[in-house]
Amino acid sequence: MSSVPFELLQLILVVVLAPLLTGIVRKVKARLLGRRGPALVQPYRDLLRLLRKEAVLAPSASWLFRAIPYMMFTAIWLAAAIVPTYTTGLMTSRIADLIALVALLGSARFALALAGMDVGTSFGGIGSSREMMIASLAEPAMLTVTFTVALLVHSTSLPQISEFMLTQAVGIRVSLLLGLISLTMVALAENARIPIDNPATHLELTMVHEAMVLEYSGRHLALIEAASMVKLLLYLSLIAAIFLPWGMGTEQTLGWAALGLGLGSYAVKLGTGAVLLGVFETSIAKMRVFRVAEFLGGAFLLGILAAIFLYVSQGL
Amino acid sequence: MLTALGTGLGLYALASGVGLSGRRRFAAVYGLSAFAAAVIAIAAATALAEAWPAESATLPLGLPWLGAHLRIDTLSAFFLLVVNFAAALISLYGLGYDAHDAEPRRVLPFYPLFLAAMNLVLVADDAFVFLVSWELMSLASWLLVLATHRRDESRSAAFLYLLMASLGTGALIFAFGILAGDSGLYDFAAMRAAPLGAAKSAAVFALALLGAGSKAGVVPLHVWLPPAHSAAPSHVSALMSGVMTKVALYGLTRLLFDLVGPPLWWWGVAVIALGAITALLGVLHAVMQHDLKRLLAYHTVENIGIVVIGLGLALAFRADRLDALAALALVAALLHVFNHAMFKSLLFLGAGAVQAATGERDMERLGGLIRAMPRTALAFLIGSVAISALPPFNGFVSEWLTFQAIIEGSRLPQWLLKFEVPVAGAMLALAAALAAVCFVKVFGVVFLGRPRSPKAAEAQEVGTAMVAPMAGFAVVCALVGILPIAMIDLLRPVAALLIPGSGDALAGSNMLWLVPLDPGRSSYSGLAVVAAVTVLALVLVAAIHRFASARVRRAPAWDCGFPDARSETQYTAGSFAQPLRRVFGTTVFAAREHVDMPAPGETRAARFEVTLKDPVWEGLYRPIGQAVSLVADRLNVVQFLTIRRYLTMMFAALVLLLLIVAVSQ
Amino acid sequence: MPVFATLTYDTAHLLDAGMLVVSFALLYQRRLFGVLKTYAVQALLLSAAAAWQAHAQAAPQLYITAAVALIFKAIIIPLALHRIIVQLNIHRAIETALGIGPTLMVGVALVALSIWLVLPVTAASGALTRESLASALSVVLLGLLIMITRRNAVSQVVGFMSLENGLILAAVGVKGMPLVVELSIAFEVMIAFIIFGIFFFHIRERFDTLDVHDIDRFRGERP
Amino acid sequence: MNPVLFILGFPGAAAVLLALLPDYRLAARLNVAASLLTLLASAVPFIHRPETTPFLLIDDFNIYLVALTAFVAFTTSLFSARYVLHEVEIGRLLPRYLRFYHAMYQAFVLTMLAALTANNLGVLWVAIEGATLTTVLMVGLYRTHAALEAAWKYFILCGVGIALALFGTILMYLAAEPVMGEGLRAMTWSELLPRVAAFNPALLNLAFVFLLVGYGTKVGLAPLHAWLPDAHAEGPTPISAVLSGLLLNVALYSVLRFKMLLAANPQAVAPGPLMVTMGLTSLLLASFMLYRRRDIKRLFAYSSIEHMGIITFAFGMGGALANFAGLLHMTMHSLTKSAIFYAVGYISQIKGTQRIAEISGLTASQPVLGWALVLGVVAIAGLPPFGVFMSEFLVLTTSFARAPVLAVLVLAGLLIGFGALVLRLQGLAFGEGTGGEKVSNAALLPAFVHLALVLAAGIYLPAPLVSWFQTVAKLLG
Repeated sequence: MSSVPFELLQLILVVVLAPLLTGIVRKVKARLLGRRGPALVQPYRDLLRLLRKEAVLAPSASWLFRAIPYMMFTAIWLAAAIVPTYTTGLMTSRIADLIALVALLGSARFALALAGMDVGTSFGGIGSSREMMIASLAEPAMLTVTFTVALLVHSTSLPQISEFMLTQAVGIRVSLLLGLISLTMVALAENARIPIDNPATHLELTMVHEAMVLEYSGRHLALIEAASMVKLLLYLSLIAAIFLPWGMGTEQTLGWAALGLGLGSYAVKLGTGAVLLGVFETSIAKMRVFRVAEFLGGAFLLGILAAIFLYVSQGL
Repeated sequence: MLTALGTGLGLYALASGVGLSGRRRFAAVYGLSAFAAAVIAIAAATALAEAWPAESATLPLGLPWLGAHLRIDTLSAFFLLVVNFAAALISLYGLGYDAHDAEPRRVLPFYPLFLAAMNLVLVADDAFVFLVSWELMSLASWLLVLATHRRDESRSAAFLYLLMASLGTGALIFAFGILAGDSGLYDFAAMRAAPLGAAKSAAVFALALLGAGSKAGVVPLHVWLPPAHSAAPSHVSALMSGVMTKVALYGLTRLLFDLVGPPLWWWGVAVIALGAITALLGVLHAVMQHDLKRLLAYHTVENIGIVVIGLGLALAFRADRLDALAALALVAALLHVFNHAMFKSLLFLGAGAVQAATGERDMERLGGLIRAMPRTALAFLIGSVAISALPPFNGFVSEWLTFQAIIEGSRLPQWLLKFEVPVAGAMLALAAALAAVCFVKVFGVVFLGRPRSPKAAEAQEVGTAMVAPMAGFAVVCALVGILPIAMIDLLRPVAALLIPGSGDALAGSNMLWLVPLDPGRSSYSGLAVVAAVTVLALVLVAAIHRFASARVRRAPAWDCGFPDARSETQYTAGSFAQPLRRVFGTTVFAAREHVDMPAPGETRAARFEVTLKDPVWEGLYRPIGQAVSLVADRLNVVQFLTIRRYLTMMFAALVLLLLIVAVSQ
Repeated sequence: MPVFATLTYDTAHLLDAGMLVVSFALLYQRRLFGVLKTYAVQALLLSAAAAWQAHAQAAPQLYITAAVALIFKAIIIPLALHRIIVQLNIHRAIETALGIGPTLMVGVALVALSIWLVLPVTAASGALTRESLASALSVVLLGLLIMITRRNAVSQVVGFMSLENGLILAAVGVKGMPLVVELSIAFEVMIAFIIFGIFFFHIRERFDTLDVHDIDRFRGERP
Repeated sequence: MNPVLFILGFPGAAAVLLALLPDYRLAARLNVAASLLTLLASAVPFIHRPETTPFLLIDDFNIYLVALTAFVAFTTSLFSARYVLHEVEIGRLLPRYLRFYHAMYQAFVLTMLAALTANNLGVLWVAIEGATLTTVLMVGLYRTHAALEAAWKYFILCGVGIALALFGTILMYLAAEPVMGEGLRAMTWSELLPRVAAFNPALLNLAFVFLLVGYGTKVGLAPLHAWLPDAHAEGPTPISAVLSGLLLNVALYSVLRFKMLLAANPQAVAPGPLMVTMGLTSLLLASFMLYRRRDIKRLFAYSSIEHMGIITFAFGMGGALANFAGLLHMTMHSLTKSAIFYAVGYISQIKGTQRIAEISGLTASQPVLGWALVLGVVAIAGLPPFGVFMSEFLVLTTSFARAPVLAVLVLAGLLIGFGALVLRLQGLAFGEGTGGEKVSNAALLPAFVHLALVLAAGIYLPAPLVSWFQTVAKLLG
């Protein structure tokens, strides 16, 4: 059976689900704070509204400023499509392994940081500078997690990792737990969530991601917002694919039956993740920017520890 | 192949002669150089692609009883390709850059000489020819650095450079001394044939690391590199950073993989550690740096570190007879050699274009050049993405392969290596991420934003002669990133030569897929990424413009409601680096920020100053310098004695020698 | 003729030993004129030794050496130096860099060293025996010692000439050494140069009178 | 007739003639002509090797040294002609001094050639002594306070050295006499060499110590070197050139002749360690001393000490390759250092000073002169493709294989000295120029010819030279 429809499904799925995921997180947070909160579909409405507006450009904005939203959105979109969601059997997932995935996200971030510098304002610079500082620590932390997994699976290919976790009796391992914690910390940082950054704030001196995209408006802003949403989805999918791959289909089971199970379990995982994220964000305060280095340094060390624990548990 | 080489060398000699002739015939010098480089590069590429057998020749020059041995095998051919391909484009750039050069007549005679010397190093097949060319390369580049001799810092950079280069040559002389033994068997064939004991081969290893490492800029021997590379005229900087460091790595590879015999596992430990430290320290330096060319030079240190990690892995795998993995690591390292030559040359040429257009190297006085110099900016952007190891460009491919080799490090039996390799991998990841930070800074501050000085505001795009070579490099960066198989094919014979029995390296790879070991495990497709992103982005643009909105309005920047027309309010390179300076700088470089705020009522400007100290300089070089100075001061007393005291010295010498004779009888 | 052979040997040995003793006397002298006189005595002894060797080896050219030693070294040079001292009004007391006592002890050590060095030389070395070689070597070394322990230029020159006496002594003692005359004359030329130099450069007290510190500052070499 | 007689005869006759000739301009030309004749005569032994006589000897060792000496003497006379005329113009030298100067120049060349061609140990000694006397007078030629002091220091120290060398010569005869019998044969080098194995080794050792210290003083080995820097710095620059280019070589040649004798006697103490020690001491001392030099000629004088140290070290290490390297290095140093002094001579004339701090940017203000200096220093610093690199390469590789510690010390000394030279060179030749007249290319021709030879030797050595070197290297043990 041709895999093309499934590939396309994957591609569309990640884009379509992403705003909903953000909506759920916002809803949970509002409820926990005692507000009613916006409707779950509010993110879709926001995006559509922005898309229809005209784009306002500063006189000093260059062509890069206009090109970057498209490039980064598509890069993140592709990256999200690479992560196995409901099945491990897609060709898309082989385009890039875990390392290349991190790098692809890196390219997107590189572009966005340049956009922050493009207009030549002080806030754009603050945002880019801090974003890159955070990324420079988060990226290696994520790669150490990758190493840990790769040491266990002997592969960095995501479908293989998922299948390995599904089929082998891996058991609960200290190193995997450490890896999970580390990856979660990275995910929080990369998605500009509390305690690293607050996606809802516009308090000038503490914002990071929002400062960087301050000059964007209209369709460009819509793309950037959408990209952030897809990225959140990507990270949740990634955690699910590596640590909780249950319910996923494989290349052999690629078909409508497995699709149901795969999609169902995927939805459950995403929903749970969104709720947990909402709960976590309401129960913790944002930290100072320079504490972030320590936070991510911790993630980095946890990643290395995970690798070393793996040797210990495997008896070298 | 030898014919092509001979032709090329002859043309270089001719070009050097033309350069020496006094009048400024720059077109002839650079034209001939470019042509010679192209001839050799094409021949080398053909030799690799068609797997020509090694060719050798002996000329009646050099040491009289030995002759000058030359030999081109696949390793030489690969490096010939790297050196001459880059040199050809850089020479073309020289045609345009010459007009911007302050004292071109100090460049013209030595430029072809430098190229010729690098070529000779690569084909030398005996220790004497190798070292003569090696040191000639230093000599020529020293003179090229001194082309900007009127600046004090150029002279001190040149001095330090030549001194360190000679230290390295000294170490290599010793290494060859051990390899050749007492009898003077200086040709490489004899060295390969003569087995060494463990102690001797370890000594050769250490000396080779010291000798080639000092030329390549491996920490702690890197201190000369940034000042020297940045002091030279920009196209020469490109040659030194992009090309000459590769020749140094050739020396290291030739010695460690070919001449010294089978490696010991702990060599890998040492080399990987040095590589990781080099990569990290280099990039940290670069982040703190605001002089554009010096920053690029520090990135050379970083990238050398990355290559050295790969070579170290290859050594470790080979010592443990994991030949397929060794071949993977070696291919990764050599591919990075090629890639770095491409993007670093591109970046230095870009920096040269910026300097030619604005007269500035200080990033704090640049900005907004993307509007005045769009073509240079695009090329520089591609270089920046490539060096940051981001897809879809070439830098990513080689670093990805290095990571793949690192992940296989768990197969090494030694505990030390098992632990070291992931840590080195983590450091490499950190270095790569920091490089991205650094190049956001570079591109953002130099090309984006608004001009920070009048010169930057008045800049104009440089001529086609300068843009075209940059475009050429950019295209190669993209091509190798998208279709790495083209280079992998050329590298397979090299891996087969140096690691016999490794089989076909990266056998599963093809046009679409890059597969390090076997197809199921890990894969990457640059072509697919580029195709997908391009198609999706085009669809997206079309859809949004068609169905949503395509309107654009120009309005003043928002800037949270505080827009300020003055360009000083922009973020600068210094402020961009501040978070990382806080995180890393205070511990590694003892970074201190001094704010000198005038008291209320005072009218003077406030001053902000950052001081950094290089730990290697402070901990190693300064003490050595002080010791030499102290000894020189103490010994200098001998110049100012009376005749009677001199006679006493003579008398003492005589009595001492007589005593020695008396005792020995 | 064993008796005669012994006589030849003993006389030569006696003269050699005499020269060595005079060297010590030179080390011991504190007055400039005393040094000159002692030197003249050494030159006389040298002349006698040369003449005796000329007789013993039946080498008539050595008579020339003896005559040169007698006329030039024992008479002309001491007189010339005497004149220089008077004319340039040189201080007559000797300044030593090392006390007389320690100097003598070093001298003894040098003689011991000479003997130690010469010990392995077998007696088969013809005319000059172990002892003679040892005394010539000692005279040379003591001459050098005089040069470095005296601050006065004149006494340093005397040390140098005493050193040369040791050389000539060795040269004439060797059986049938050719060119001795030529060599010794060549050497005298150098000695003459030095004495001329002292006079020419007006070196009153020491070689160092040309004040080294001043000159170095003048040259720009002093830091 | 023996061609050596011409080699010695031309300078001898010229010395007498020049002493009688009052016109200094003509004298300068005659000086060049006589040197040229000597050079031509020195080529004859290459075609027809003369018979060995009791006093005269041409063998593989000195055949090229004679030619080298005559060559450097000739090129220096060319340089000297221009140099001294300028000195007279600015009133630094009086014309009547020049008469004396030219006569002494030829006399000096005579002594050098005599020392090289001497087959008799006594004649060798007399020649070296004569060289001392002639050069002392020329070092003090300027009659300045500093020049006189330098001359005096030179005279006293070398005088003592010469005396010790004579004692060594006597001891050598003493050692030879029981085997060779009385008379000239026992002092004739070519007769001694085949039979030296039977000599008393204890005497040979003793003799060698005196000869090493004696002639070593003239070589400028530390700690016997004190005369050398000042003598180079205070005399006229042509004299500095011949001191470094000829005298040091000839003195070293004398030491080596005796080393050959020792090498041929199996029981004698190996002279190697003594020479290695002195060579190393010279190298290390000189390399540190280079840093504190403020006078350009004294700087290069210390560099000569450094190189004599390297050469002595090489011969001390011994072995075919190291000896070959030593011989090559002698030749290269002679050519290079004299070329450097030619350049330095013009520099100090143009700038009116020898102080390094007052000279800068020569390549900018006097390009040809500046680049000549750069090339010279690059060559002497041991950078390829100049010949010095080849010899240093051989010394370092062979000694590292045998005595790593010593080799490391040598490398350390070389690098330290290298640093000082490059540092000073950059100050002298680069940076902003300070004006001054230009020097014609013809004036620098001798320097460029020397450097071209050094360059050529670094790339290609002619076969006869190599075979001579190899013969001698074998004899040196």
